[in-house]
Amino acid sequence: MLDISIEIISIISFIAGVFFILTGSIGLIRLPDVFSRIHAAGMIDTAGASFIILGMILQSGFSLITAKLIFIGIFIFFTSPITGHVTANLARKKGVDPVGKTKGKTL
Amino acid sequence: MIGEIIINAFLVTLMLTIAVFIINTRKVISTILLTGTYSLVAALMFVSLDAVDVAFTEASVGAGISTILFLAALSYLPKEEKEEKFNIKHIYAICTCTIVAALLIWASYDLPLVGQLENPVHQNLAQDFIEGSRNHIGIPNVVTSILASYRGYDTFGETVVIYTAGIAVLVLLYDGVSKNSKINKEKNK
Amino acid sequence: MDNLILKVCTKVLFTPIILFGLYVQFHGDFGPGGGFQAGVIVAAAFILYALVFSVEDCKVIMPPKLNFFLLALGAFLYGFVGVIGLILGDPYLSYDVLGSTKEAGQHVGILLVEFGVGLTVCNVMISLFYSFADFDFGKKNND
Amino acid sequence: MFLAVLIALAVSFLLILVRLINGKTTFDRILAANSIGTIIVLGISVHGFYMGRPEFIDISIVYALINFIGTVAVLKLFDKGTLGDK
Repeated sequence: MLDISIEIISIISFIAGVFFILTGSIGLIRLPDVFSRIHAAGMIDTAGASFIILGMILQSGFSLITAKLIFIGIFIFFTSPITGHVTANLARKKGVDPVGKTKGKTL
Repeated sequence: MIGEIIINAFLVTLMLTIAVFIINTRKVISTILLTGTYSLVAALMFVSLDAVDVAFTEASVGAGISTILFLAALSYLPKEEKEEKFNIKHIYAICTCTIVAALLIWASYDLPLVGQLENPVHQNLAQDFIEGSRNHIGIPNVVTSILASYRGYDTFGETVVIYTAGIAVLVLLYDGVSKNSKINKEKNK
Repeated sequence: MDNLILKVCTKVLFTPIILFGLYVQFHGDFGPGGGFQAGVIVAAAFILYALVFSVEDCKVIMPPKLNFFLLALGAFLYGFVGVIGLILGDPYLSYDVLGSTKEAGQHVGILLVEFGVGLTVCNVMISLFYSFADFDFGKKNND
Repeated sequence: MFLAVLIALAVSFLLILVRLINGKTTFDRILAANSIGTIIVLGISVHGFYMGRPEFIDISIVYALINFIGTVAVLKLFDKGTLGDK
């Protein structure tokens, strides 16, 4: 019973992770400027990666691999938003303007 | 089995695509980013061929350190490649490449097929190494035992080559402690 | 780069990266890894420090003189392990006599040799980065 | 199940590769390269589970480190024009 429920939870988290990753990558193509694309990339790096890693943790049982997976999860969860922040900072500093509601008009 | 073939075919196609785009881009920075991605896909290829140590080296050296060193070298280079018109030099280059590629493909017919059990590679030494690594050396990772023990002379040679290369670069580029550095200023006080 | 968040993150990550490098170094007998990869990972930690703070700050925690000394020490260690075997009456670079049994000797020998490789690779990478980052010949020509 | 996740990762890899190749500004390219790094970190670990050899996770950790350092290096190159102090 416990095995089946763990399996189901891991499948659900895989599905959630894949959903977030696909949404993020579509957003990375569709969204208009750097700043909104950072939002899409952040979706891939935090929600998608965390859910898929959660699914793998549930699959692997309890071993050294679980610890390594948690390490990867924490690492990605902290470093990717920081790179996003620095990218946004630098893009603003270098004069990339955010696109407003009407296309072509900058804020 | 089919899953493996799909993965390998996908990776090879991806490597080809990235290589074509590397040739086409004129901006040096995108070339470097794409080269990093290329080495990553090569690392994935090694993962799917079960060569863990090679994949490890490719991911750390090919995608990591060499990208950073390329970037460090880029700051001394022009940012964009010059567009060149098609001229006689290109024809020479195309001829040379075609002839060399044809020779290599011709020579590859003499090689045994990849992954066959009756290849000479698997007949003579490999069995000894795998059994010796378990019984004589007592290490599960055969790559490490071959690298450090059976082929210790080769690895010593490699280490000395890395050492020599490092010394050579230092002799060429390193100009001592630069004049406005903190260490030197403290010394002068 | 003057970014406080990045600086704090680098300070937090510096030690775990070196710890992971040491794990790869000494776990190479049982899993993937070895001296070469570990050297690159440890060098990456120092390069990250040099990128986020400055090369001069990195030269305080890894002075060039220590760097050159360790660079030579790694290759020396490899050769010296072989010479110990030679003195104890075995061929060069055969580690059987280093421990009480043959297997223990091989273990000690492989561990020391990999450590030598790691030391050399790590310090070659750091010194390459120092010389590339500090080299200002091209800059003078451009100005 | 793992194969399905791998295929989804491959699809999103291709989508992000489009952004990497024809990104308008260089910051788009940097973002795309960073995301591709994350996708590949996940891909290597899922592939390890798919093949039944989870030792591959060490490679993912290394790549997660290297990806961060590479992105910081590219950003510094854009900020200062050089990786050193001068």
